[in-house]
Amino acid sequence: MTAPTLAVRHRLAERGIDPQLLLLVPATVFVVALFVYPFCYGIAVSLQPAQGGALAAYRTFFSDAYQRDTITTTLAIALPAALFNVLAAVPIAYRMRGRFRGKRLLTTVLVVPITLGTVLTAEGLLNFLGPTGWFNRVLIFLKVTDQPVTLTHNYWGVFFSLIITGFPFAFLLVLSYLSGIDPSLERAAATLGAGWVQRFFRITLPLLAPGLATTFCLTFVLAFSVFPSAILVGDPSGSTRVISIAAYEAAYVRYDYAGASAAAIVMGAVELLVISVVLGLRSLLYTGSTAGGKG
Amino acid sequence: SPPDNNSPATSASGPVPDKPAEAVTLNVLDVAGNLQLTQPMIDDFVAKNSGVIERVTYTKATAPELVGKIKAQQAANRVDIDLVLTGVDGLAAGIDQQLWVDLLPAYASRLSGMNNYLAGAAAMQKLAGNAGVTVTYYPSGPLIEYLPAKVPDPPKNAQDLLAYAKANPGAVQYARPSNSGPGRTFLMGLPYLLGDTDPKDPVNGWAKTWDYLRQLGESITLYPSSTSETMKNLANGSAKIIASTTGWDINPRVLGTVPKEAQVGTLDGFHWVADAHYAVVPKGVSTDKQAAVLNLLASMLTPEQQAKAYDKGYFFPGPAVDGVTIEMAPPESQQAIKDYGRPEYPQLIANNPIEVPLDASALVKAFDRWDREVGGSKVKK
Amino acid sequence: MRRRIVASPGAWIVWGLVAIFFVGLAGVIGSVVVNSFGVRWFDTWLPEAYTVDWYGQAWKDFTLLPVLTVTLVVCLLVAVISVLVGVPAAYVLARRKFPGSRLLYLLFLLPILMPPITYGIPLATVLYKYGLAGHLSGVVLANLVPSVPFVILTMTPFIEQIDPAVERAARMCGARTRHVFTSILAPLLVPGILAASILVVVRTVGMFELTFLTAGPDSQTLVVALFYSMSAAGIRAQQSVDAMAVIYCVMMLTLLVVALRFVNPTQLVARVKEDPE
Amino acid sequence: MTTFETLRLDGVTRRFAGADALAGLDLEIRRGEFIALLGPSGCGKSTALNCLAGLLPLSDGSIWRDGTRLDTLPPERRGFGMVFQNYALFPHMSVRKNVSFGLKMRGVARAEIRRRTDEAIRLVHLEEHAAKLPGQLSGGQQQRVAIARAVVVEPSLVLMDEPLSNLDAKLRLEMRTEIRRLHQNLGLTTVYVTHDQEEALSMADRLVVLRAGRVQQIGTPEEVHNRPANRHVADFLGFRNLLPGIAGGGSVKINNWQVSGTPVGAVAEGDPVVAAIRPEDVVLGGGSGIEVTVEVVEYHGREIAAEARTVDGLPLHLRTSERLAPGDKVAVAFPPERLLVFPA
Amino acid sequence: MTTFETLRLDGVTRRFAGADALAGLDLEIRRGEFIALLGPSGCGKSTALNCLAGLLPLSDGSIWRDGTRLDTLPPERRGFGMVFQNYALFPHMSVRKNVSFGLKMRGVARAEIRRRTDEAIRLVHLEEHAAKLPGQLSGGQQQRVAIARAVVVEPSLVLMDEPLSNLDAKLRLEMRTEIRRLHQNLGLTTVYVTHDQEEALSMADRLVVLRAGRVQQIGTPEEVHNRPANRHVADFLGFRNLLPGIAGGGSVKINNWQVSGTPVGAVAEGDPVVAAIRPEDVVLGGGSGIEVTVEVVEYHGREIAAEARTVDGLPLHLRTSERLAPGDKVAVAFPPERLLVFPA
Ligand SMILES: Nc1ncnc2c1ncn2[C@@H]1O[C@H](COP(=O)(O)OP(=O)(O)OP(=O)(O)O)[C@@H](O)[C@H]1O
Ligand SMILES: Nc1ncnc2c1ncn2[C@@H]1O[C@H](COP(=O)(O)OP(=O)(O)OP(=O)(O)O)[C@@H](O)[C@H]1O
Ligand SMILES: [Mg+2]
Ligand SMILES: [Mg+2]
Repeated sequence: MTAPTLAVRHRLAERGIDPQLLLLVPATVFVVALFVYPFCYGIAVSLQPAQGGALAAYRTFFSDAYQRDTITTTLAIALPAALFNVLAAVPIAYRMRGRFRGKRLLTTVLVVPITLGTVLTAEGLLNFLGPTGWFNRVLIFLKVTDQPVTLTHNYWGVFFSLIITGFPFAFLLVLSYLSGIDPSLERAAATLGAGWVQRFFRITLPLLAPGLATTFCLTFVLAFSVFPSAILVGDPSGSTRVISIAAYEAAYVRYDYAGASAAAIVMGAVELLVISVVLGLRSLLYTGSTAGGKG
Repeated sequence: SPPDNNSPATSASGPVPDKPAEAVTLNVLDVAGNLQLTQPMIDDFVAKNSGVIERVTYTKATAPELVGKIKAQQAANRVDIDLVLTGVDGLAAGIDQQLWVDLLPAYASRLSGMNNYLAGAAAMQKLAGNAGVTVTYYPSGPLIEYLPAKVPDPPKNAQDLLAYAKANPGAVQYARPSNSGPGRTFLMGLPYLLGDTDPKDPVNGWAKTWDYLRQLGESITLYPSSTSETMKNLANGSAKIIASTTGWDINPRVLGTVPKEAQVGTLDGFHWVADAHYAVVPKGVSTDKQAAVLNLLASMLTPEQQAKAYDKGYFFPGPAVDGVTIEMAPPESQQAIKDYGRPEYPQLIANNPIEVPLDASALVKAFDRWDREVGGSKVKK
Repeated sequence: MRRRIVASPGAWIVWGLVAIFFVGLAGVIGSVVVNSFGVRWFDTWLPEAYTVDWYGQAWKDFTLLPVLTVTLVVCLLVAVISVLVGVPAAYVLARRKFPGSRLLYLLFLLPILMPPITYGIPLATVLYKYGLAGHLSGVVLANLVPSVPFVILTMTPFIEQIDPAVERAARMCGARTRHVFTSILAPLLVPGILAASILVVVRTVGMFELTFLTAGPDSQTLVVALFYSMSAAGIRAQQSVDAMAVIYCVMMLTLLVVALRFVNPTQLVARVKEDPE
Repeated sequence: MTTFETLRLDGVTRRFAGADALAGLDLEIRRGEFIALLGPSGCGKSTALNCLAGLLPLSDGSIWRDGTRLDTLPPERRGFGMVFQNYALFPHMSVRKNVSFGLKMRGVARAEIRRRTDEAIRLVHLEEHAAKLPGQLSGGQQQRVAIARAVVVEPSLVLMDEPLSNLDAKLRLEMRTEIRRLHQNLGLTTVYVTHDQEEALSMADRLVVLRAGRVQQIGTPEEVHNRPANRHVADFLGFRNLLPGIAGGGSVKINNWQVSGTPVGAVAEGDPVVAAIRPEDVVLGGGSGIEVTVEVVEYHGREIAAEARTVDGLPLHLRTSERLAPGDKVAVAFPPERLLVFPA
Repeated sequence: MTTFETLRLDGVTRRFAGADALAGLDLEIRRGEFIALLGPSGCGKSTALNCLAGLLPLSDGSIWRDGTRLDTLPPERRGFGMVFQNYALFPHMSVRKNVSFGLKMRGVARAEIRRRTDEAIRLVHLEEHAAKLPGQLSGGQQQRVAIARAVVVEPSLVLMDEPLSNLDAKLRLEMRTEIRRLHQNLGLTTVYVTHDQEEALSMADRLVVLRAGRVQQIGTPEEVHNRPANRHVADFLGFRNLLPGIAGGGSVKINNWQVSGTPVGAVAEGDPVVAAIRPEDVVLGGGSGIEVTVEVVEYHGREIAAEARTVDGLPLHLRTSERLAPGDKVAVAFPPERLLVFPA
């Protein structure tokens, strides 16, 4: 190795470039080959509608209130659902971070719903919460109500299905992230007079926050692309007409691929916007080792 | 290079031989639930003609995704779906995207069964243009279905139905038309019932229909997103009158999703809006395989094979060709129809006009308008 | 007195929520399971009579055995490959800042965000061109597109949590990058890898569009069959669909329980630092 | 702040997987006392502190503050401060935030927090590093943050687990003085774990010597230093020369030479005993001495530490300011009041 | 194993956020040498070790092994061993696995791994704890695992960052001997960071004294101990009495008394100087002495450390075996060869 190349290496290493970056290669190659190229093609399609100029598909999408409103509809479903999932997962995971008998069983049971699949969830919700399902039967039996409560084929049906599939997902991630935090930090806080509320909010939560941000992003993405349940347990032409339905109809009912790609790309862009905000906030947080000293 | 929209590869051009050079494996894709009726026909053919078709694989999917998949294959010049069984929607989408081989009129001579179509089936075949071959057919609906115990005095006409709905909010149900056969049959049947100016033009000719649907919608609490749901609701009592078709009347009662005692009714002055399933061949399938498909289709259009289409009332009656009676059907079929069929159907079919459904683009417009104005405008209740 | 018996109000709320969740879950699963065994179930608390016929029928109708096998193979392959490809990338992105790292991160985010509608068909075309689609390999590759980024995104916080000093120590012991991964990072990341792979498996099994677009007649997975049974035209007994959904769920559950048996998610990175109680 | 008069540990026991890490510790701590826990590595010192702080549940025994039972109280309600052996700094907080954390928890007024935090940071000489995160500090700097964090809240009882182990000699001396000064000025009670005898001897009012989870001796520094309760304590406290012998009336027979010493504990004639003496107490020269050969010499600044061997092969550690070289032969003597005789 | 003749550090510099943690370290390490890095907390000792190990990229300078440049080589290719200041044990591996890890990485045969691992564990007295995970060990036990892990591979260069800081005196002495013995028997080269002067003086062949990232002095223990290169080194090395004064021909004027001392460095008459002497070098009694009043007395086992004050208010640290009490007045004298005079 000659001196100049050494010097170059040196300087590159200073800026964070060294052979370790090769570890990125497989994933990058992968994504570029199998995603970027087809995706660019998808964008190109969205810019080549059957009639109109390059942006016609987007213009159509945004000028039609029925299409445009799908964005807010989707956000109105996805944001609360993702938030709820993450916020509910945190206290439960926090309660379960120590050791106790039956923890494994409880964890498993809490995680079970991710195995249900959309179809079972939808079927189950329709059966269980439907007008003559057990839920309404119990309510009527207990005389809480005399008319069945409508919880399916509307906003709530979709919301519940997102919780059933999203909560375990969030819980699993949060529990795992929590377990990576050194418990001696909380102990240290306790000796400094911090009760559990303060320990939670000042020690655990800040250390967990980067993980929570990621969890939120992932549950949000899952919720945002809600499609089967929006149709099966929702009200697909009204209150749960989410953007993926708009894209689906464009592509598969009207065979308007430009419109479909445009809707889908708008969908991705909205997600990206939300996620960029969250990840941007995340980068302001402390990320790094959660160990508190030596040993 | 990116897949090209408009010139799917046709590596397999040239004349189609009478028989494949050697026995082929056929990949069949069903997007219409048609195999329920035709799989026995195909299996029978393969069993008897192993020199033509060695093996058949079956794949089932929903119609919309079909187009994407075939486009992808054609763009890459590797089509591995040899025969598609589809309803009107998939067929039209494929025609629109130029996915299908024109089997007609080139090979009409090899499909002699086509000369023998029932009148309704022949009309449906016209809708298919040169690409599809009608394999099964039924006049469909619109019918209304109810439990006699709960609806002792069913509505007799469209206005009755509306009045009934107003009197019993939530009692009338039909599924979202774009997700449901009976739903769309009801939608397409209404212009005939109400006497709209152009029953084939949902945009300009359906003024009465849209008005009616809006009014009806005021007393409808729910548009389920599948027919099964409406059936379930009928069974459990949360809906009292639902839209139905002949097949959806008989088969669910056979399966037990709907009580056997459920009854169907018709509304005065209704026209049948027929439905059919088609066989199509994607462009890019080799001539050998095309030959095998043609052989297979010829066999499927014979009356003895068509009799299998009676099934358990799934697509009642089912056969597309004339002269196929229930007595020719397999015994289980005969038993099911005997137990659950309705003696009045032959009469109703014979005595009411049979219309072809809307073409694909008109249907899409109708769906869109329904979604916007009927389904979507519904305030949350 | 080891543990305070009287739980705080906070604990009551949390366990109350858990209980409500469980009741709802039991209702949802229970009603599907009961229905799948029911002969007829109309407006009553329980079905009129019971049968297992729906399972037999679902099994036959959808030729479930090969479908199950394919599903299993596909999702295991996808999980393993996406972990193998994704974790090293996540490692670099978590540990290192270099020019363009943010851009790369964004690039890895996109496949999760973009619905398959935008790239599914061209992707299938590419895979068909190279003769990969129509077989298992195509299905696996297509499913890797959202899975690899998914693993990257999930694993990044896990990797950030690990003290880099431990890695340095391994290097001082002469461990090459490969060994650092296999001997140090992998065991420490087990909970994360496990969580990520479970989620990847679930997503893969549930990924309808990409699978359908790239599957051949012999490589379709359960969800394709299931989605079809749910959404396709035609008449099907509700119970049969439910039976199918139960079969699906049982299969996933088996996978999950097996995964949790081998690696307990509660036995985690800091297990040794936990309270010994 | 909960003050107290006495803190009583009553048979405090802690088991890990069946093995006693701490067995039956009885101790009464009076207000204002400075107690040092001393003992070999792994003897249970940190365990004792953790039990006291409430971070480890007791396997047995109880802890009482004046009349009230303490061991069922969670750590945050005990009002103690602690310097952890592994620091346990909050990695996401700057030095300043780490230090002020306890004050915030106690709801101290903002200006007061500022003042006291600044003072504590100044105390440990980290003014320049106040804005850094723990991960950006050197080991010794981290340790000092841990000290500052514990003392800034002026707790009624402060527990320190080897708080100076990573500091250099000069700083250590300084910190020692500061800790004593805080202890006195604020009237704190301190329990201090150290492995450094000099630290223990110079700082504590009372020493508790542990070994394998059991108390060996409790006493003032002078008592413990001059009169270790048994051979283990002696060994631990720098009696490097432990010579096995047989007790004879007032003297000990080691191999074939006779030396006189001070018996500690019950030593009867003819018993096997161990005669113990510190290297620095061995006197060089003097005619009556035992002749030894110097083998290894270590330079310790002003002094020399040497390893020598008697003619009959017994090794002997010496410490002297005389210049010795390996191979030198010197005569040594044992002052009887410095040679302690323990039962073997 | 890559052996070498010399290891040369050439202006090795490491900056953190613009601040030099280590500035221009030049050092040549010969094979078999035992080098101690000494310096106050935060002076850059760990940084130097990390640079040498390849764990921190250099901001400047280079490292050479014989003729080949080393600093671009990743740590695992350098073949060094290291004891980390914060141990950095593998939390998921038992003690035994931690120790044997390096051997496994080097592809040593299984039987040999077993033998050497057992031996290393025995060396650090952890036989009973071999199956435990690091989280189940006491602080000192963890530190010993770190030592065993580093030495078991017998690396050509072993870097130790305060390896004995958490051990008790007895064990520390023992480990010191073991480390020296290993160093000699295996012909290792050792760079040893410590904050303990005695340790540095007794173990090292050469000392490197750092302050704020810069080398202050490099020399043998005796040189450094007796002739600190400047007042900072002196201060750090136990010259607790640093008395400001004015140089006069051969003597120093401190306040209004005159003492004679040994000048170090360029001291011209009339210059402001600092006269430095260790507490233990201050001689008590003697008529000619300066009278001081004892203020604080600390008991240190055999000796007493006292703080006294001259009549003109100058504080003075003493160390003596005489019994003093606060308030005592004694006369002290400074042996001129022990009183070093540095430019201020
Ligand atoms: N990542 C970092 N960012 C900023 N400053 C740092 C970082 N790491 C170390 N420093 C600073 O560099 C200086 C030298 O640190 P180093 O760890 O080398 O000290 P040290 O001599 O080992 O001290 P100690 O004896 O306390 O361990 C310290 O002042 C420290 O605060
Ligand atoms: N979680 C645990 N599981 C099993 N044994 C443990 C655990 N924690 C501590 N021990 C054991 O208990 C004993 C006492 O540990 P402790 O930490 O109290 O020692 P220590 O006196 O503080 O030692 P040091 O001076 O080395 O810090 C040790 O032998 C240790 O191995
Ligand atoms: Mg300890
Ligand atoms: Mg250091």
